[in-house]
Amino acid sequence: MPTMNMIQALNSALDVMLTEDPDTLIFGEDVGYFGGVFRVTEGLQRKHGLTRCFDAPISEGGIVATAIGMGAYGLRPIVEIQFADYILPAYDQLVSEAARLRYRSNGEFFAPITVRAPYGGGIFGGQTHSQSPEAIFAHITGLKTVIPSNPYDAKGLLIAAIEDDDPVIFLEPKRIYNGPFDGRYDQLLKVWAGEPGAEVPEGRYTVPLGKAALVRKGADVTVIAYGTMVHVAQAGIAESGVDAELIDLRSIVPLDIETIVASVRKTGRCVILHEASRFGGFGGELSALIQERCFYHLKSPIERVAGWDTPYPHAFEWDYFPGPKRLAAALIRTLEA
Amino acid sequence: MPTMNMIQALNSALDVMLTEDPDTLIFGEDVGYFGGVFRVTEGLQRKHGLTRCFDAPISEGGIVATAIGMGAYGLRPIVEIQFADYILPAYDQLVSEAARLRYRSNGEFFAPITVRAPYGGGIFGGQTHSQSPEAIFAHITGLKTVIPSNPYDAKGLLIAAIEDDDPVIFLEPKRIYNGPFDGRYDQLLKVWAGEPGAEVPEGRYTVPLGKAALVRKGADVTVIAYGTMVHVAQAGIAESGVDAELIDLRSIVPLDIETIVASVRKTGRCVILHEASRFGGFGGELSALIQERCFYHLKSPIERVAGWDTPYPHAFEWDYFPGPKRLAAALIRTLEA
Amino acid sequence: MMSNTPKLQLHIPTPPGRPGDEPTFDHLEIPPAGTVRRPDMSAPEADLRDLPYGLIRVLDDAGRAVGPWNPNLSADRLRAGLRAMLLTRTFDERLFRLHRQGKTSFYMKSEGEEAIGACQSMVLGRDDMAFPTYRMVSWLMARDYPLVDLVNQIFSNAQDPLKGRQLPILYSARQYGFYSLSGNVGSRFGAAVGWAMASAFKGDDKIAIGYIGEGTTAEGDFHEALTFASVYRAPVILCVTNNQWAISSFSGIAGAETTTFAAKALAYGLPGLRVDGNDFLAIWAATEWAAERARSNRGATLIELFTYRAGGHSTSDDPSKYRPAGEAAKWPLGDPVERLKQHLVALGEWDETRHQALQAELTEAVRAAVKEGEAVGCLGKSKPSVREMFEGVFKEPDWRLIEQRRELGI
Amino acid sequence: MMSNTPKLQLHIPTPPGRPGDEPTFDHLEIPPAGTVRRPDMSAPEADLRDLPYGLIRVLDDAGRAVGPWNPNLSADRLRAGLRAMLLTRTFDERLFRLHRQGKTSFYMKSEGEEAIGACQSMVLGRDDMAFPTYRMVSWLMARDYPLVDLVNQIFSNAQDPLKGRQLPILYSARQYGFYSLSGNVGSRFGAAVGWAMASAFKGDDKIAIGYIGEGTTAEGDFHEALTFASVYRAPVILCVTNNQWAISSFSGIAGAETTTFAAKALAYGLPGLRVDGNDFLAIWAATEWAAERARSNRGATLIELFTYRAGGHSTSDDPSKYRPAGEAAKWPLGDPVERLKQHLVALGEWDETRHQALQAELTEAVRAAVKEGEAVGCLGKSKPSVREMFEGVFKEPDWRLIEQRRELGI
Ligand SMILES: Cc1ncc(C[n+]2csc(CCOP(=O)(O)OP(=O)(O)O)c2C)c(N)n1
Ligand SMILES: Cc1ncc(C[n+]2csc(CCOP(=O)(O)OP(=O)(O)O)c2C)c(N)n1
Ligand SMILES: [Mg+2]
Ligand SMILES: [Mg+2]
Repeated sequence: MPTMNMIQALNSALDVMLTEDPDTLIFGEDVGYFGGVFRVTEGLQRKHGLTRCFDAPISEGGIVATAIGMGAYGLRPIVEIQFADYILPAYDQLVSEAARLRYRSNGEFFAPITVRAPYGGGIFGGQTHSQSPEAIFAHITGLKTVIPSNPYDAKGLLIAAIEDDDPVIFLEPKRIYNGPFDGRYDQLLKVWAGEPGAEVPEGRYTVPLGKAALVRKGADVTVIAYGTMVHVAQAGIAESGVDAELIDLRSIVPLDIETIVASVRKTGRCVILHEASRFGGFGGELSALIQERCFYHLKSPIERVAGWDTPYPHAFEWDYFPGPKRLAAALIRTLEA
Repeated sequence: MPTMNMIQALNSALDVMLTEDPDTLIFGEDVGYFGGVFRVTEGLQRKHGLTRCFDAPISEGGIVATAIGMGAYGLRPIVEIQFADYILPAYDQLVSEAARLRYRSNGEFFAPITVRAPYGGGIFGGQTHSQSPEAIFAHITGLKTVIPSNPYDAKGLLIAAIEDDDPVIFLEPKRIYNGPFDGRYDQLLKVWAGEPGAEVPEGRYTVPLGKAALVRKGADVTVIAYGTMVHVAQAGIAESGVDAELIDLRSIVPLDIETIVASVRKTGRCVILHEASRFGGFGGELSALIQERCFYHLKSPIERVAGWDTPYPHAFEWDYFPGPKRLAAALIRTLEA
Repeated sequence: MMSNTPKLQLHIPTPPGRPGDEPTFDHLEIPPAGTVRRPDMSAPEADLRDLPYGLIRVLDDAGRAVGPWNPNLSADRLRAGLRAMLLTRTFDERLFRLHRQGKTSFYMKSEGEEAIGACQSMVLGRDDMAFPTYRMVSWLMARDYPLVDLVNQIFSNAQDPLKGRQLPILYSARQYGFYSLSGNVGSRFGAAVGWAMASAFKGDDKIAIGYIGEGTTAEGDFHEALTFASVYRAPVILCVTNNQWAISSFSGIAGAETTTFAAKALAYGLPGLRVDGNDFLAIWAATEWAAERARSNRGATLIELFTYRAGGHSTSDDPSKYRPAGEAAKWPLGDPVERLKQHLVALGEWDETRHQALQAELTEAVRAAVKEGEAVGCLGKSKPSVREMFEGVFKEPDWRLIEQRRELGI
Repeated sequence: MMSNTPKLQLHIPTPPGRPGDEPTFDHLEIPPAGTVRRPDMSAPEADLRDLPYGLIRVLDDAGRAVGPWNPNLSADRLRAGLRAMLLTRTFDERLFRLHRQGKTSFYMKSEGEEAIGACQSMVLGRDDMAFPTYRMVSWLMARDYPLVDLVNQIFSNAQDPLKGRQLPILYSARQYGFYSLSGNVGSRFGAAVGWAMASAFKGDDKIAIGYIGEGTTAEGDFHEALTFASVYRAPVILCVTNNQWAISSFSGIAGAETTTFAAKALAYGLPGLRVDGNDFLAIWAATEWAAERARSNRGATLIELFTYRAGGHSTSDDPSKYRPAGEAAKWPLGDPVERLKQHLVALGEWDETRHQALQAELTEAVRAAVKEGEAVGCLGKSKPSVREMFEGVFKEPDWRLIEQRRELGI
């Protein structure tokens, strides 16, 4: 099986879908001839033709609105928003139109669109190239939200997202496009080759939306993470020496509540890890759900390790970024509590 | 002291501020000559002049962008978004500009704006005149969010919001504009006269942002609510017969964590009540915070009673709306757990 | 670095009259019918830049069809249009009254604007798609959409085709080329362009027609839709229904003090037609011209339909609070139903007797449909199964919806 | 209901050349300098509708100032402009290289567009406010903003005036009439209008100038800002910097295949001026015209500044991947620095020796500033106190920020 980094895996997913389904098409800022600022769509216009993968005006609202209309027609559009930070001008389209079209029209129309966006921090992108806005999608009834953590999942989840008949927000942790990153920013960069999840089949396969991955089995505490934080979690667990179970959610809507509950009932402890700022973040929902369903199994408070409640600060990236040290400390606190 | 309903109290707050501070002004769709579709700005244009209270184009993004520029200049603009559901086209302006301006410019510029919007359900407004989007603001670093539950608070909080040097989202529970509503939709409509909170001073006073109100003292369980749900909570508590303590948050950012924690440590139990759909709603954050800070005091799981995870459904308003029955059942469950 | 003489001052547009004032339209320039030239639809945009400042009119004051835009329609078509318009008005009046009787939560009328949907519904094909505003039930009327389905939707009753999920009048009717409405104004304008682009992408021959109110042209959605339509040469007709009011705000608040809405086409290098929106024939001709342009891969056209909102904004509104009484009666472009009727009469193809008979027939049709809907039940008396609240959020409900449905005991 | 001959097809704009092709600008019509008329700034918009389709140019190929738009500037002003532009270029080149050396995370140059900020900064007053794009450091250069403060911001070091909170080059400099930049393109265009409206509201005499890239005109923000500017007659100048590229997308993706960016003014009943953006004198004259209009309560003007992005988009970009090599050199409107220099030389007010001396002086000034910044520290070597991360979220930190600061042990 070939080795791919996450960019190649995503590119392969798009290539497969353009090849297999003539109703798919891709558009977004700079995705056409150039292949996208992160090169995820590289070569697709050349291979599949101008109308299958093309540049869009700088208008995220317009991009999503157009995709919705195409979806209602019967196509399966895949759009790229250049950075997740720039998805906000399209928020009304996503919430008021894409998410609600099926419900309000009793299924006469629906929006089988996939909205891809590079996401998260760790690249010194400053305030507006680093944010993690998943919470503002998770709350919206009618939207699905997917966040892969490795090339294999990225490809399989993206194909599943494209084939899904509901609108899917597909957030790509850009810090791990080229290699896993465990938050130890002072160490050598890793590449994907040789890492788990880097062997990626050429053809079509799916990773179903709503199925978490059990990355590491453990007895004493459950760590829940997604995206880049799955790698940080591994480092943090190692650093703490705690026998932790690690769950990679892969999609936050649909959420694999069964896997989460089974694990926490077993371990009796839980730490949630995400990059987004803490207050009102998705960790709050996870904590609430777990507390509701595992209350009598909990031996210590569920902790959240997350970005601080500040905008994403350029110079203080590593002070802000929830790294393995902060996770390790939380794990130990949780165990000792 | 005069008796006012919530509309009159809000109108009075605006009138006071237009009178006392020449740098305040109001604009929004239909707020000028007509006085707003809910009549909150009635008479203000006539009294204070055309440039102090005027109609705006139907462009929520433009309204907020304009207000931000005015705020940066040194004014204190107050804008109305006709329904909270229609605030979404302005979401990027609120998040990327209003909330971040002070931080990114190191205080050279800031946005002392107040964004008012009628909010919440219970009026058969269907999908797009009923939503409660507070969670998507609570998560945004740099935004404050206020939700009053009675005329006295509404006026005092609105004046505080206008005088605040940070951007404030001011959500007005439209179902209780004219009278308190406790969720018993089959009973006679109440008016504000004679109800607690309906005596409102004529002049200027403030209710500080970030101070919750203890609406009812109780020993056995803490109920946390805001807006219309404060009234539903009272009915639900009465219906349950449980000796519950009721906290009205008044603002969700800043959040009065002290009052919450003190109460839950005392009662050992907690039910959170909000209209917004549950998943990813603000109740999740509250539940997580309380669990983190009161874990060893909790005698049973914190419950959330909230809107279902569906869009707001017209015909099923009362099936969707979290009413006193659902709260009462949760209170009893919590106590028996 | 000069300084000001005089000081700066903020300009706030105000309408020519308010309650208590005499209504006037003297500020408007209304050219006579038949005076705007009709260039070939294949003309380059640069040769069309005068059109947004004119006003395409076919019916003159005597009800004659004049000038180059006369579409020369058969009497049958004219009568079909009249019927759809009159049915719309009859239905609106009846349902508006039912709201007053508490039988539903909300209603909006199209009064004065019935020509738009009725006419364009007839010009466009069955496979084309309209992305309407809430004032376009006439589109469905022209296609014989079952009245009882409208009534059931308005009552949110057990037979509501939208299963009680949507506010009254926010219909969806795919088979009738009528895209799902929503309360948000403007947010479907871009979907019209996307739909049209999809047709072009597939090499199909369907076109789309999108609508937006003049007040709503201020939304970013308007600009984004026109930008995409222009860049990708989408086969779409984009219409601004300029009824001069947006709830209580006159069109000056949307920019009408400075230019026409049709002139917004110039920003995108698109043809902009300004059309008498109360003139069935003018709308027909302009729509046909734009449709032919779209079908021949020449791209989008913006059409301003200049009309007047004769009624209130909705059942929540009282226009006497913000505009002069009797403004509707003074509107120089008259009433679209009356004007088409007058034309048919002038042609000798219609008379008062036939008109009365038609009116009686339509009144009865509406009455029967309402009766049928009432038999199912009005709002609050009948509704679809509460299970429907949990359906359609996604294609398949996830565990949250299943659990919550159980929690509700259903 | 006609059907298609031929079938519909989706049009995707493509630029005239791609890597490997000969660069060409043959598709553009560039009129000679001095040929566009100069109406009085008080003329009604209806009399100005030809302007968006022309191109205001003052400097001809020989460096002479010709035609009605010649602002007749003193040699001192011209030299001051040249200095600001040259300083911008010198600074850009140096800092761009420092990024390559890993001393900062990001940089963007203004290469080829230096005339815009430099010139308009000189035309506008100290109390006016610019709402710039990220390609306008020349605005600050023309006002002698301390170079070392720029360097410290770019290094996010302990002396960074923005306390390490913002991406390099996203400056804020209120005292210099320079509004806070952000990574989001376009989202400050409306704030420029609001700021101008505030000035008018107060009866002050300050005006605002807002900027947006041609690519970014597609955002709803653009339309919303222009709508508000038009409706409330805001004293603002709104500029589209048309450098023909938006990262890898040519301007056809933003609508340039169908019309000019200046023509977008017509949608709002505003004057639209299309100006040679590499011609210091033309920019000056157009800006002065628009500023006078704004200051005399005549409202907003849209100015398209037609230029060419001579460099890459940013340090993250490699333009050889998507456009023909050597395109910049073929750009018919040349280089703004060279053209102003040529003009001064033609006037006898400048020569190669003085130019070399100026260049040496500016190189030294930049070197010194960089040295000073480096002494404080480059990115990662020096930063403000981590407490700064928690400041400025609100005017006063709330308990969350205080607790979190403590959690971090500071
Ligand atoms: C996004 C959004 N903002 C505001 C509203 C509230 N609203 C409903 S109708 C309306 C007026 C629309 O006026 P116009 O576009 O002229 O359409 P008309 O009603 O005249 O047909 C407004 C402001 C809304 N429904 N959606
Ligand atoms: C809202 C938003 N969308 C997308 C981006 C990504 N982006 C940064 S610069 C740029 C191109 C802007 O092009 P243009 O407006 O022509 O300005 P120029 O760079 O040419 O000066 C894009 C798409 C962004 N920063 N903000
Ligand atoms: Mg209107
Ligand atoms: Mg550009």
